[in-house]
Amino acid sequence: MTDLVCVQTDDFDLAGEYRRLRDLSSRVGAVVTFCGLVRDFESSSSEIDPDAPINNLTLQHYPGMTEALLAEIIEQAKTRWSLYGVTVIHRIGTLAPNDQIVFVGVATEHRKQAFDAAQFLMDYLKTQATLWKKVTAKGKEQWLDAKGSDDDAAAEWGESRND
Amino acid sequence: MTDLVCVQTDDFDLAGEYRRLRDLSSRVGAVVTFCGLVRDFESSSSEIDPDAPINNLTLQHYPGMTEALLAEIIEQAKTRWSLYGVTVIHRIGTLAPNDQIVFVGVATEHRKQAFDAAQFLMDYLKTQATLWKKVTAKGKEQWLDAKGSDDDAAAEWGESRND
Amino acid sequence: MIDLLFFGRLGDLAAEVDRSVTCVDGRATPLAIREWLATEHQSLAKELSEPQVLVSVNKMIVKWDQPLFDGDELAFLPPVTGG
Amino acid sequence: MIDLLFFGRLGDLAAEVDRSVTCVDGRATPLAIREWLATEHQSLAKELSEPQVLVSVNKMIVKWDQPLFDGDELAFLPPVTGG
Repeated sequence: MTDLVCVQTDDFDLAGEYRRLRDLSSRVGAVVTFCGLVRDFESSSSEIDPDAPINNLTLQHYPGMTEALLAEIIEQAKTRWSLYGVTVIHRIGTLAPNDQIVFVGVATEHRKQAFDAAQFLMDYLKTQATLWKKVTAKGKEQWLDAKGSDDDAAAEWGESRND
Repeated sequence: MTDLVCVQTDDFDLAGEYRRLRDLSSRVGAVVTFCGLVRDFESSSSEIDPDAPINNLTLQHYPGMTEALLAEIIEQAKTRWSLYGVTVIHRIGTLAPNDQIVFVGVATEHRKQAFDAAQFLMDYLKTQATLWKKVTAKGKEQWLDAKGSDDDAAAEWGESRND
Repeated sequence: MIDLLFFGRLGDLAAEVDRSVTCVDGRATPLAIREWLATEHQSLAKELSEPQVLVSVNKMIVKWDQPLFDGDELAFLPPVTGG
Repeated sequence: MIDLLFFGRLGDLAAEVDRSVTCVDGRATPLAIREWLATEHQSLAKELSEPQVLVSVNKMIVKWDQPLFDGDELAFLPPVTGG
């Protein structure tokens, strides 16, 4: 198995994920990893003061559909670039500031493929995977709004950035 | 100290480097890492059969100048993107297939900055840092030629990819 | 029976909604169910009418006029915010 | 005295070259030293004449006509291949 998709409440371990990707083939020359972390503020929240420290973030998803969509996004990436292996892990449940939320790792022969594929996977994950974030700050809860910039980032791959 | 440059014979530890970048600020939301590995073949070598397994790779550098150039490349990246911290580690000496050669890590608020800065750093490192590789295979030694594709990748940042 | 699922902010607004409905095979659609919900849950129906809200049947995104059958799982999906 | 450094393939070709030369301050240049090397080390001088070869003085890239002074460190740099 060269690709791995997990939606889980447990934390993930970068070192272990990297080790798996690095060891997939002796031809792997480049491994790019992305880790997304909970920041202590959420500027896209409209009702809560953007500089208020967030107490936590709760992630909900659509079990079964999220995994299928992530697997599909990986398949799309593999039609564009030559990849030895891909890992996508997304956490759900309640997370605190500085917690890890999302991991994307890609193993390839050359660096450009790895950078491009990892960025593509994150752009598509952000706009297509059935995940929703709720922020809790100062006792108030609010579901976050989607960001237009994420849609723009994903849309670009349909145009000039496919190389 | 938010930036780190090392040219060393010792191996590096991704987990430790990631931990340092992640903990630089509670506003860090994205960490991108790149690890370059010795592949078991080197297609750019002209005299040695491209599919011959390589026995090892020897990296030489210009002590003092390499570190200064890498620090300068990081400064250039910081004028383009808002970065909480950067780490660049390059190994020298004799390396075997699957060994780690180079690490670049970037901590930022948002993912696009981290991906772009890490790719920029690698593109510039490849074309500007005073490092030279010699491959040994089947008892023959050969210094590797520079790749035109690396110059092209670095040159692109002077043009459209600066966003 | 058709199972209804509401995610994100829609889940909070649908707290009182019965999660299974009985329909005649192939006669109901997501749009018809949304209109039926509007009779008793106006704030939910208003959110469901936002153009960014998508519907899925059995975990596949479908159009609002997709015919529904017994056993289908119908989900209302607000804009996603993962990552 | 000016210290000479040769990297990569240039180092192999310069195995026999004396690594320090005496010059009159400000009269020698990297180009003059390359021409001087050509008298006894032709294969090295040929490689040094490749357009991709750069020169640095005291770890800063300079032009081939940069004047050299006592204590300078002159390095000949073939195209880099790190990463």
